[in-house]
Amino acid sequence: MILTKDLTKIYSNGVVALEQLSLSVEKGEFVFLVGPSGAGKTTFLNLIIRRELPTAGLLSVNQKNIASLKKDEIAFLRRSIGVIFQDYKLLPHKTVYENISFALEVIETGIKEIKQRVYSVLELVGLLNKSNVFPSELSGGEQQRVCLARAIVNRPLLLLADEPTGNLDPDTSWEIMELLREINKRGTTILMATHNKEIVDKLRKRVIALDHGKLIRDTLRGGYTIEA
Amino acid sequence: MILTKDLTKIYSNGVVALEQLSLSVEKGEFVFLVGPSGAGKTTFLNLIIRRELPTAGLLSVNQKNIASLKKDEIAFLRRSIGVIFQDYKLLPHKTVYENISFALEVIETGIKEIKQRVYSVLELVGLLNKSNVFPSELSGGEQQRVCLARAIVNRPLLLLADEPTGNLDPDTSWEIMELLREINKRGTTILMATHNKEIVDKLRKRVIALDHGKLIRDTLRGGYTIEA
Amino acid sequence: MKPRTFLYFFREAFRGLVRNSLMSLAAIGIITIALLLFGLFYLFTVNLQHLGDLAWDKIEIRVFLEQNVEQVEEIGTKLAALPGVKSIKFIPKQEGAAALEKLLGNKNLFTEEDNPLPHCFNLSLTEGANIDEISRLASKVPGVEEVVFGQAFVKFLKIAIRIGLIVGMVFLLLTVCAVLYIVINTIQLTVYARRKEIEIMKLVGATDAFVRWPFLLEGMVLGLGGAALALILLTEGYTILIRKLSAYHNFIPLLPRAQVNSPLIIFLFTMGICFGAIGSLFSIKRYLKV
Amino acid sequence: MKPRTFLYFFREAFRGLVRNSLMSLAAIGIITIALLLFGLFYLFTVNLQHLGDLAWDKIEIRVFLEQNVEQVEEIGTKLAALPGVKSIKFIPKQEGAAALEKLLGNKNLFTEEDNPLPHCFNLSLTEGANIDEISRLASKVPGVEEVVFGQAFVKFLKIAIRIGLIVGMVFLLLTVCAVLYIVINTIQLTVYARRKEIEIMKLVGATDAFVRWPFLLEGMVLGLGGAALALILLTEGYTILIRKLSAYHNFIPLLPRAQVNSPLIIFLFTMGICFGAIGSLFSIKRYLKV
Ligand SMILES: Nc1ncnc2c1ncn2[C@@H]1O[C@H](COP(=O)(O)OP(=O)(O)OP(=O)(O)O)[C@@H](O)[C@H]1O
Ligand SMILES: Nc1ncnc2c1ncn2[C@@H]1O[C@H](COP(=O)(O)OP(=O)(O)OP(=O)(O)O)[C@@H](O)[C@H]1O
Ligand SMILES: [Mg+2]
Ligand SMILES: [Mg+2]
Repeated sequence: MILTKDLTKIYSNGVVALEQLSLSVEKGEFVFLVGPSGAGKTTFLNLIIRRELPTAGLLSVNQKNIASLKKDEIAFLRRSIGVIFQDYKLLPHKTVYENISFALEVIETGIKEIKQRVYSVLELVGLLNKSNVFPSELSGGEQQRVCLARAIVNRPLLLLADEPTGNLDPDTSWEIMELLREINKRGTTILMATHNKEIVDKLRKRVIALDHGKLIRDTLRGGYTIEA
Repeated sequence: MILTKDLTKIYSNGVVALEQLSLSVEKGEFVFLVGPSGAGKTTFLNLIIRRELPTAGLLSVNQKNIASLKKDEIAFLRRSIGVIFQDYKLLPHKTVYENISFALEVIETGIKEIKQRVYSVLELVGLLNKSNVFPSELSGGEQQRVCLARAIVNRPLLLLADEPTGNLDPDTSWEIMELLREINKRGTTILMATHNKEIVDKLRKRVIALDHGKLIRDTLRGGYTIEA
Repeated sequence: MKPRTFLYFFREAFRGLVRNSLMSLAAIGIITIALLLFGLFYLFTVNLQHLGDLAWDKIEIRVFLEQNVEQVEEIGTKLAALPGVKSIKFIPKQEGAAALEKLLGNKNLFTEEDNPLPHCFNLSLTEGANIDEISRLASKVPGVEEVVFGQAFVKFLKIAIRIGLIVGMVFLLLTVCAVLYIVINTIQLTVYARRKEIEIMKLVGATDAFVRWPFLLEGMVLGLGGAALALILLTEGYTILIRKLSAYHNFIPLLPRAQVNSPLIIFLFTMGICFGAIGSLFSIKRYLKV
Repeated sequence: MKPRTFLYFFREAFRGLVRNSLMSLAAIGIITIALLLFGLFYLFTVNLQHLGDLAWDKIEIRVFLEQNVEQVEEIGTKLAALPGVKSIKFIPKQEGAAALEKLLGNKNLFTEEDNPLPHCFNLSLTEGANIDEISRLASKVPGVEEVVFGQAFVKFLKIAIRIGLIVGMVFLLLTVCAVLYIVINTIQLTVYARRKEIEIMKLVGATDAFVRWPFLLEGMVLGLGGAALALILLTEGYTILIRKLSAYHNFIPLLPRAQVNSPLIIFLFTMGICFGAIGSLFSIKRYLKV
């Protein structure tokens, strides 16, 4: 699914966010991406959806070299990837419903199906009663769940979740994690950047740890820290 | 410091975010505000800085009735309160340094003192090397720490922290908590909304729990949940 | 793209306008003013041209015949046949003498026999006729002594109208450029305010075209709105002007509203919509690179 | 507020402009165009007025005397004393006869004795003199038979210039309103794009004045920038126009650049800066309610 070779990202201001990262994630895996603040987790996810271009090295997603995609191929790639952005990235002038349906409008799904699918994901994340509200009228955790709903509504092959439980209480967090595991079981590859030690330690999935842009650990049934 | 009596907030779209909340927080206290997503924590903090007006009931901060403040009094009130916003609220067109110094410019601090103070808080939050960078070039956790730095730079009487560790790894989170405790020891009242069970349970401070806008628990040396 | 996607684009464009209504109104306001200026110049120019055409009607050439010439009728036929001559009028020397006597306030200056004045033809001209050429040809007709026209006046009139038209045209062209520039920049500002939205749309997997269409339609609607408002203001204002002027100076013959309506409609709407579209495409481009 | 806080405001305003440079440029562009239009009308109007003043110089009144009147000199003195008369010129009847004979192409029409024509005075007028009044007074001077002036021509000229001036003035006023409207709306769009910033500033404890000042200065700088650009384009364009026209039609006497420069500078900068300030204050108001 994801294959990198000596992947390096240096931002235009000189910050080295990723350095010689080489790893591969297979289809259907559930991977935690951990590391201190500023380690390069978000950067890695941004490279996968080609929000940023690699400075050096290779990154291929779904057999395709990210760096050589054409304009519309980028759009098609992104449609097959669901992303929970760390800063949500909800459209401020669209309601919750519209924010989610937008991801389906883009792929020209029929109206009926859109309606049915949006309401079903809204139910999954527990926000059915907020469907006609604008993002600015939501609490932080609610926004985060809208973002999750949008990411999974078109059943992506790959789900990138950047700190998806950062603004959620433990109970809701666990519900969301159950949801992600369910989605993963149905075949979706999941790459989740997180600081939630408890979740990582309990679920015992593959853990990739970054620090200062470098891969420092890649354990199959790991914990948040080495000792765990 | 903070005194509420039957405080109720109903948003214009009909959502009851706070219902008949009565509590008081004394000067120098360290209070955790917990509760599930959408419980009304951020709403409570927004009322304290008078970003929102109460629908009913009384809220006084520092002996002053929030609802009857005049324009400039609002500004002065806000200067005595440091806030770590859940969504950071950094000025996108200002660098990290300027974002923090702005809080001092507002109270017309001298240039030299501004410089000295800004660099010292930047050091505290570990972002000295990012001072000339724009918020969009920061990682989520870095933005959160900038927001913390801005909140404490003018040594407020009251610090409101809305999920200040949501995007931080456990180690950094603990460092930040140490910082907050330090600030609290020097006399600053701290009200911190959080979902971080581990921190709440370990620190054993006063815990105020909200659910659906109602006060459901107020224990002096509590944990995240009742059982804890 | 499926046909219903276009329906979606229209809905999106409409929602975008409504939800940014403050911005939309400001943009429409600016575009209205720009198109209003264009329309004013247009009206000014076409009316000046109209006025010039009418003024031509009032110009006459006087052709004096030689003393005692006989073939008066023949000369008349020849003069009437000159290109650019609309009609001729014969003024016998008796009439000329009477006019001169009246002018000098001296009733009995000439007698029937002692009349040194010549016969005269007054030629009235067709629109835009070449006066100099006509007078040259007329003076070559046998039996013609001299050709006279209010040269200074005609020259003044010609030049005044020509300058007016040039000024009008120059301003008209300038306003077209100004309108283009203003519309593009205005739409650029509205797009700038929503650049984050464009980024998010692209991140969710929208193709450029998909993002572009609603903005394009929005730009066109903003232009259309501006054009419609400008049109209403212009035609209503023009109607009032015609009414007012016809009460005071009914010798200023403004073109009737019906005659300026359709070109105004065509110009304003074309400019508003096209420039709006261009502005959108142009402004959105840089934000699509996500 | 401390004095150095104002320094801070200036720095902030400058940074705001630079960091939103795309938006700033678009806004300055729009304002430039708006002020440019104003300037064009201004130049048009003052030059038309100038032209009208000059045309006055060319108008003459002819005063014909009674036959065989004797006190010619006395009449001349009286005519010269009329209000609005700049100078007089005596044309004896011999000269008049010669002119008439020439016009009619009949050399020997009158003799020294048999000359039925009257003596005549040509009056030239001061600027803006009341022709009708002068001719009425002149006709009352004893010994004056008739007063003649190119009534049709004078009327035409008067009306043409008056209409031109009215049109110019109306357009000028319209452009002032248009400029005001455009500047306000443009600045509104730039403020709209940064409404979040205003909110954040207020949440951090800034007073309204503290937030307002940098935006106010920014608005003024945008207006100033637009004014400066418009001024450069106008004066340079005007200089080129003067040069071009003086080569071809040197009878169109445009006002020299030095004479239009200072009013243009005053008008453009006043409008740009004031309207920019008004626009800022007006636009920022609604976002201060945080
Ligand atoms: N657009 C950018 N331009 C320049 N530097 C950037 C940019 N985005 C991120 N950085 C820098 O790159 C480094 C890695 O950032 P990244 O966002 O990948 O960290 P992260 O692992 O997601 O951290 P966090 O857990 O705090 O979200 C940081 O030092 C950050 O300051
Ligand atoms: N501006 C607003 N307009 C309308 N409703 C709002 C607004 N802000 C918040 N709400 C609603 O009020 C309720 C309380 O929101 P609040 O932000 O206080 O929750 P919270 O406790 O901070 O939650 P979280 O932990 O997810 O941040 C929620 O149901 C939310 O949808
Ligand atoms: Mg991150
Ligand atoms: Mg909250």
